[in-house]
Amino acid sequence: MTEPALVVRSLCKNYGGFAVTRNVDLELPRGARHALIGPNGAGKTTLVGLISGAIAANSGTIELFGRDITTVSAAQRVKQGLVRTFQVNSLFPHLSVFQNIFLACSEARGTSQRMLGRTSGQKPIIGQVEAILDMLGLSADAGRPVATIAYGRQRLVELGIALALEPRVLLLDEPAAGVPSVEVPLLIHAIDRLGEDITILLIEHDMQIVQRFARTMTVLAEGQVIASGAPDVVMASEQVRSVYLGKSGHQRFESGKAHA
Amino acid sequence: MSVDRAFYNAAERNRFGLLEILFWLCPIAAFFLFPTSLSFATHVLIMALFAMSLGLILSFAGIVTLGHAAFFGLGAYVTALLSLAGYQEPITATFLGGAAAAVLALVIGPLLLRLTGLPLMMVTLALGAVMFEAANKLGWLTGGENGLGDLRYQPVFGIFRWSIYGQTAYFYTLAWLFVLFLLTRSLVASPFGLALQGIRENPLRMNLIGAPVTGHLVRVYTISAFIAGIAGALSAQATGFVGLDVLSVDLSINALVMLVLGGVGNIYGGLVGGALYIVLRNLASDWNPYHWMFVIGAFLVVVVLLGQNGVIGIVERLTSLISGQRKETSP
Amino acid sequence: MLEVTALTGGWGQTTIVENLSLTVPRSISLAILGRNGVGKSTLLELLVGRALRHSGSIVLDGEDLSGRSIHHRAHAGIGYVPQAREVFPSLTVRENILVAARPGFWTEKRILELFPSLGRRIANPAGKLSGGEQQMLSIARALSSNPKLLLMDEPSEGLAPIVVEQLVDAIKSLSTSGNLAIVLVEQRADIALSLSDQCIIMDRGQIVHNGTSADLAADEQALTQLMGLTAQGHL
Amino acid sequence: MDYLVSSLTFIAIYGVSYGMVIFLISIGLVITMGLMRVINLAHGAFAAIGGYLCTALVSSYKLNFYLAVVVATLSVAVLSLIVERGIYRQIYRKSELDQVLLTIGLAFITVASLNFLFGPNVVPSQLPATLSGTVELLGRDVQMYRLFVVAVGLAVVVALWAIFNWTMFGAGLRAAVDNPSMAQAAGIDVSRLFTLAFALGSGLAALGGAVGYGMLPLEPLYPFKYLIIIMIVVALSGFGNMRSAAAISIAVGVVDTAGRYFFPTYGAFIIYVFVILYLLAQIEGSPLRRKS
Amino acid sequence: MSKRFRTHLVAGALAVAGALASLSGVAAQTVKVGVIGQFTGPYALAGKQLRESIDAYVAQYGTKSGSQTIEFVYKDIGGSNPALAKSLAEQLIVKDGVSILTGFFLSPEAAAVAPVINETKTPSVLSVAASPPLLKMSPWFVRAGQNLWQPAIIQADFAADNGKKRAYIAVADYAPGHDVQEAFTKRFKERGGEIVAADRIPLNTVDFAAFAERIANAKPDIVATFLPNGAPAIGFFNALAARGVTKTAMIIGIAETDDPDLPSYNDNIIGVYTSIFYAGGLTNPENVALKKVMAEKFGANHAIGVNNVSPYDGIRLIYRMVEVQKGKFDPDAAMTAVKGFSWNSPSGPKQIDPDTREMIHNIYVRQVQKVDGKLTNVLVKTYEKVGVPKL
Repeated sequence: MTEPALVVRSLCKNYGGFAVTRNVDLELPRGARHALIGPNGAGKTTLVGLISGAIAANSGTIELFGRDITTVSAAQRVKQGLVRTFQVNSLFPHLSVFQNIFLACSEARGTSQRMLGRTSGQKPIIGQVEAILDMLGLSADAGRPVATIAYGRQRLVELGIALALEPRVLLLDEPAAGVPSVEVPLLIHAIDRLGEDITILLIEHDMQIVQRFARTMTVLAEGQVIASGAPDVVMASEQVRSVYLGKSGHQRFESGKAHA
Repeated sequence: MSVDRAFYNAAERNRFGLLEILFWLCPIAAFFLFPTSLSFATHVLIMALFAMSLGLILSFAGIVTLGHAAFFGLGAYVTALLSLAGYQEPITATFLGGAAAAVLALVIGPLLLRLTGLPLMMVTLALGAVMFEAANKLGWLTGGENGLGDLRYQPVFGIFRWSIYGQTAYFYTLAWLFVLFLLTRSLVASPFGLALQGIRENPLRMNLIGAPVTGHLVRVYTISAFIAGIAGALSAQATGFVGLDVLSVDLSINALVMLVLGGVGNIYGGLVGGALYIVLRNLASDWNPYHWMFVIGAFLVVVVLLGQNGVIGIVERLTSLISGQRKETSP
Repeated sequence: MLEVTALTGGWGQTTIVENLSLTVPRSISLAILGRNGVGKSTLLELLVGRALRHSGSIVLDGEDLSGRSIHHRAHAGIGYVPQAREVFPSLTVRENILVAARPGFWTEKRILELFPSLGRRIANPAGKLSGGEQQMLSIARALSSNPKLLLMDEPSEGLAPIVVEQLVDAIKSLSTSGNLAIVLVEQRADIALSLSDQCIIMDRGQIVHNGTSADLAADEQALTQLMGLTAQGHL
Repeated sequence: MDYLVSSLTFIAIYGVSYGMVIFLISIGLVITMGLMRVINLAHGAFAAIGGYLCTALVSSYKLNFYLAVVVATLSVAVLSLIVERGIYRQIYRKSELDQVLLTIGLAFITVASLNFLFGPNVVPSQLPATLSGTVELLGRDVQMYRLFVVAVGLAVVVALWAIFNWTMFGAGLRAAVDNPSMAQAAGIDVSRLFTLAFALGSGLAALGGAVGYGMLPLEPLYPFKYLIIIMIVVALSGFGNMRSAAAISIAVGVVDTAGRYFFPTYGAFIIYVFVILYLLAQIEGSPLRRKS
Repeated sequence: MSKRFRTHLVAGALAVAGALASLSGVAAQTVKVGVIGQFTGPYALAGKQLRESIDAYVAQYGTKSGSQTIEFVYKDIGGSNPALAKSLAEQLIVKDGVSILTGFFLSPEAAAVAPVINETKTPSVLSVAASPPLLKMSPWFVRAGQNLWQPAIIQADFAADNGKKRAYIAVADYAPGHDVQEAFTKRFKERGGEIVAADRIPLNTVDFAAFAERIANAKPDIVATFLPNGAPAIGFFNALAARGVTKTAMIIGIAETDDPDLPSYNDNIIGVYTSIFYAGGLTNPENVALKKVMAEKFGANHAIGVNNVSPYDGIRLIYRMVEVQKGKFDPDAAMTAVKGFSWNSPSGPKQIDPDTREMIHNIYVRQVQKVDGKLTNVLVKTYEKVGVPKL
């Protein structure tokens, strides 16, 4: 019971000699609230892809609750409780909010194989969907096609689908990206209310959200970890500032040569 | 929260609505109104069933195929060959025709359904053409160009004999149509039906939430092939004849046109479109058939340009205009 | 010359830039700073017309471009150097330049004087150029349309230092030539501030600071805070 | 041995010339589908209209055949400008199914109109008599027409190559294929370019319809009769790839000719089997896959 | 059969059906004739010719035959669709109350209809369908056109009469092609000839060069062929001419160069023979009269084809069937009236074989020649009173 939720060791990914992920180590204890930040092109999305299994790593290992999942398929990782959300909405636009989340619950429980029996008769799943809708404050919109609700609320549906898959480790990839500022608090509240049993890795640009949410954080630049620890400490680091502000851009110049 | 079952699955309804009951009264009424046109009416029912089978995969799972006649034709030939081999019990013969088509779908589906879009259309078109040429070539089995004629079947339940007045064929076909309609109706209303709609909307995402996308598609493709095979088998029984036309590319394309004429996205689309197409075409043949081609062509253009969802779309729009209630936008 | 009023927009349904107003006078170079993800690139894309405007207006030289098509805006005088360079890989260097060309000060000859290294590879497909050369070509292509307003998105991104120096020189000579206004998006504040007269800082799709570049360059504390990097934040 | 040599030269000459006709009626669609990603099942209709027009010009107005080919090609190109602005423009962003249905509808309308105007028969050939003469090539008599078709095909290949590589129109088109939104941002009017490209594609179809008469006789059902073979070329050559379109056309011509020559009774299957295997072979590791 | 059937007419609606069906029979003064034709689709030309023939016959002889008036009811198949033909036949008999059927361009259509007319005793005149076994499928069929064996055998006879020894058979790969191949092979071997090869050409063939090459390689002195009219035949003959086969061998087809199709050919077709039951140049009074009425109704340029002539003869047979009726239509009397019936038709003397219900008629060998600058089918040889042989 003591092993951490997610452990990443010496993870590397090259595209034709160009390293996008270099020896990344990451360890999330159970119930962690960890933020991953870094400038554009730092390799954050690649890292999420590697962890979720959408991209195959060149070397290194990934462990989920002590089990090595490095070679396990993306779909199998989902079944083992490693679930991600997407930066850009990838929903079922003509289906209702309820149906979007129902689909995910139904797949997670194997109900989607049922050809007989109506959708409305699946009481346990409907209960589960309603609980998620309630928690995310989406109940009022449940019957509306996803394409017709506000973008910020669509992001909540995205989160709802992830929750429906009963995650133990949740990767949130920029949940607030593209959301108008008035709708951001909705999302923050929803994330705040996620159960402590869920381990969360958050990729986010918005420092407000990061600071509100994260208990620990990691900064990624040029594919490698340059700082990790408590937010105050990390943000005070000179190296982090320089990466973000480009004050003394020398280091980037050096690494830039490699692939110019 | 709303109690409308469409909330859970757009394809699900509480019970038979007034409109639906009226719809199913039509074929019964047709029997009394046009007692001398029953063989034609049977043909209408068969085409409606075939279009419905295509609608199941196209409207609900987003599979666009140009080779659905392969299943219709296989069902027809299997049933015909059974009859010629001396097996003439009608109900099981029909069922076996459908089963043969289902087996074919089960075999080719896993490979085929990894394709989408134009490549899928081309492969299904080519497969349909191969089936057609093979049937032409295997004259010793299929009769080739001359077809298989004078097929005979025992009376249904040992009571109702087949005759040219077509009462038996009509009710027999109607019964199959209704049963398969109920099956389709309940299928699309099930969680599986909803999963199919998810695949139609976003197959990539379905895969990422752990759904066996190809598996789901193969399953519904097989069921659709079964229904198409039944339609073919019924055509063999009702007309007592099977010719190469049951495998023709025209038939596949006509089924698509029927479906669009009726409306994509609703299980009634194929039924309405199939019936309408055959009836209109029959009327037009008394008029000027090349004009008919012009009319159906113009109709297709207008349907696409106006974005109306076929006849059903127009009716829906009209009813919502009249009742002035919620505007329903079906996908 | 450029007047942006209450501009809101993003990609499809998303809202990245919110209610943003901005004026760029003639012959001025303006730098846009901010952490990544705050909507700098999207702002440029909205001006170019590739992102979706939800509301607000864009006026260039008195002509309202808000509802105009992308190529019409290009004809109206907007030149664009996108972040990913987006040269046409199957076209040669010369074709890349000529395909956008319109009569004016910047002829092929003048452009090649500005970027001599492009002249040496004039007949090569653009897809075969190095990153730095592609960046120059992207600028060259924008110049060949003789724009009134040049939008540049992180021209220094991912380039070797020597190339960045060349580029900085080229941009300096552009901005001092007085013929056109430049809007420059740059993550690296040092480069941005040294190249620009004016500077704005964005956060969450809105402008949080607007001033001269010289003032901001002198005040590191303010810069850090405005860029939202401190634990205190600005809210 | 003689048999083998004569068989191979036969297949080379006739397969290639047949392939060239296929190339002529398909290349326009390869171009427009590559640019606009629109499934245009009415492409054969433009070829038929071109052929009918050319034939009518020669028989009714006593125009010189070669001149009639040019006039028909240009007329169809102009006609297609109107059709593109009026109809096709509306479906670029619609689903594949919508595109299929609308263009099938247009083909239906064309078939009905051709039958109404010209009757159900095959229209008489108006190919000039000089083309039915023969010349000796590779030790056999070859009909001039075959060489004419190959010459036209090669001329089209060269002309397309020149247009695409030497003109600003071509550079603009390539830019629009590479990156349509950046092309617009560089000031290229992509939608106007598409209209012109569509006219080019339809004009080429018309040219194929007029010149290809010797192998593909004109009749009202022409738009559907040769649609499958056109679609085969398009589907196999990939979107917008002219070089592979030429190669695939010739491969189809050669495979079909060789198949019918060596296995005459099974000739009908060969091309379909070829298509099925080719497309299915692409399933693994190709963008055609539904699963990622 | 009918009695047993009637016992199964169950409830009210069925009674209505029966009543309607018999009503038209009682009316008696008119006899309705159902016409099942290819009025659209790939064979629309044949449908057009069918209709022309009926119009021409009615123009010449009116709508009355004996004491009865004849009324035609048209139905379209629009392509190869035997099942639809059957359904249309049922409709015509049950709903429209027709007493006689005609039309039937493609043989499978007729085959599909056979069980229907057997059950309802409906005399049916095959206006074009030429498949040999058809008449065995129903005693109610009678042939107005040819049995495909007839022209095929004359192909063989004509070739043998001209001293040809090495035959290459190239037929379309469908049932009629197979029939021709079978009959020609048998007869030509009987006459001492040799079949050097036989190709069945797939119907979807576009470029026929491969077949022309195979034929040229085999160096036959006669090529017997049968292909569908229109694009396939044109493509095939052009390919033969291009390969020079037309110069080295006799080419003999059946219906490919029919007069209405002739304008679709170019000069490549010159020299090709066909063997069939009609020639436009016949000068018998019936043909002259037919040409006149056709020219009046459909213009001076109208070319009469074989698919005009046999439906025209079919209408003659129908008038004969009706002529003998007194009151209620009697199908047996109708069939008896045509068995052994003989008359002079535009295509020469005709007689229905009383046993087989096949046509005994002249088969003409025609050659395409240029006459006054126009391609013309010139009559070369007449084989008189050809019956259907037993193969």
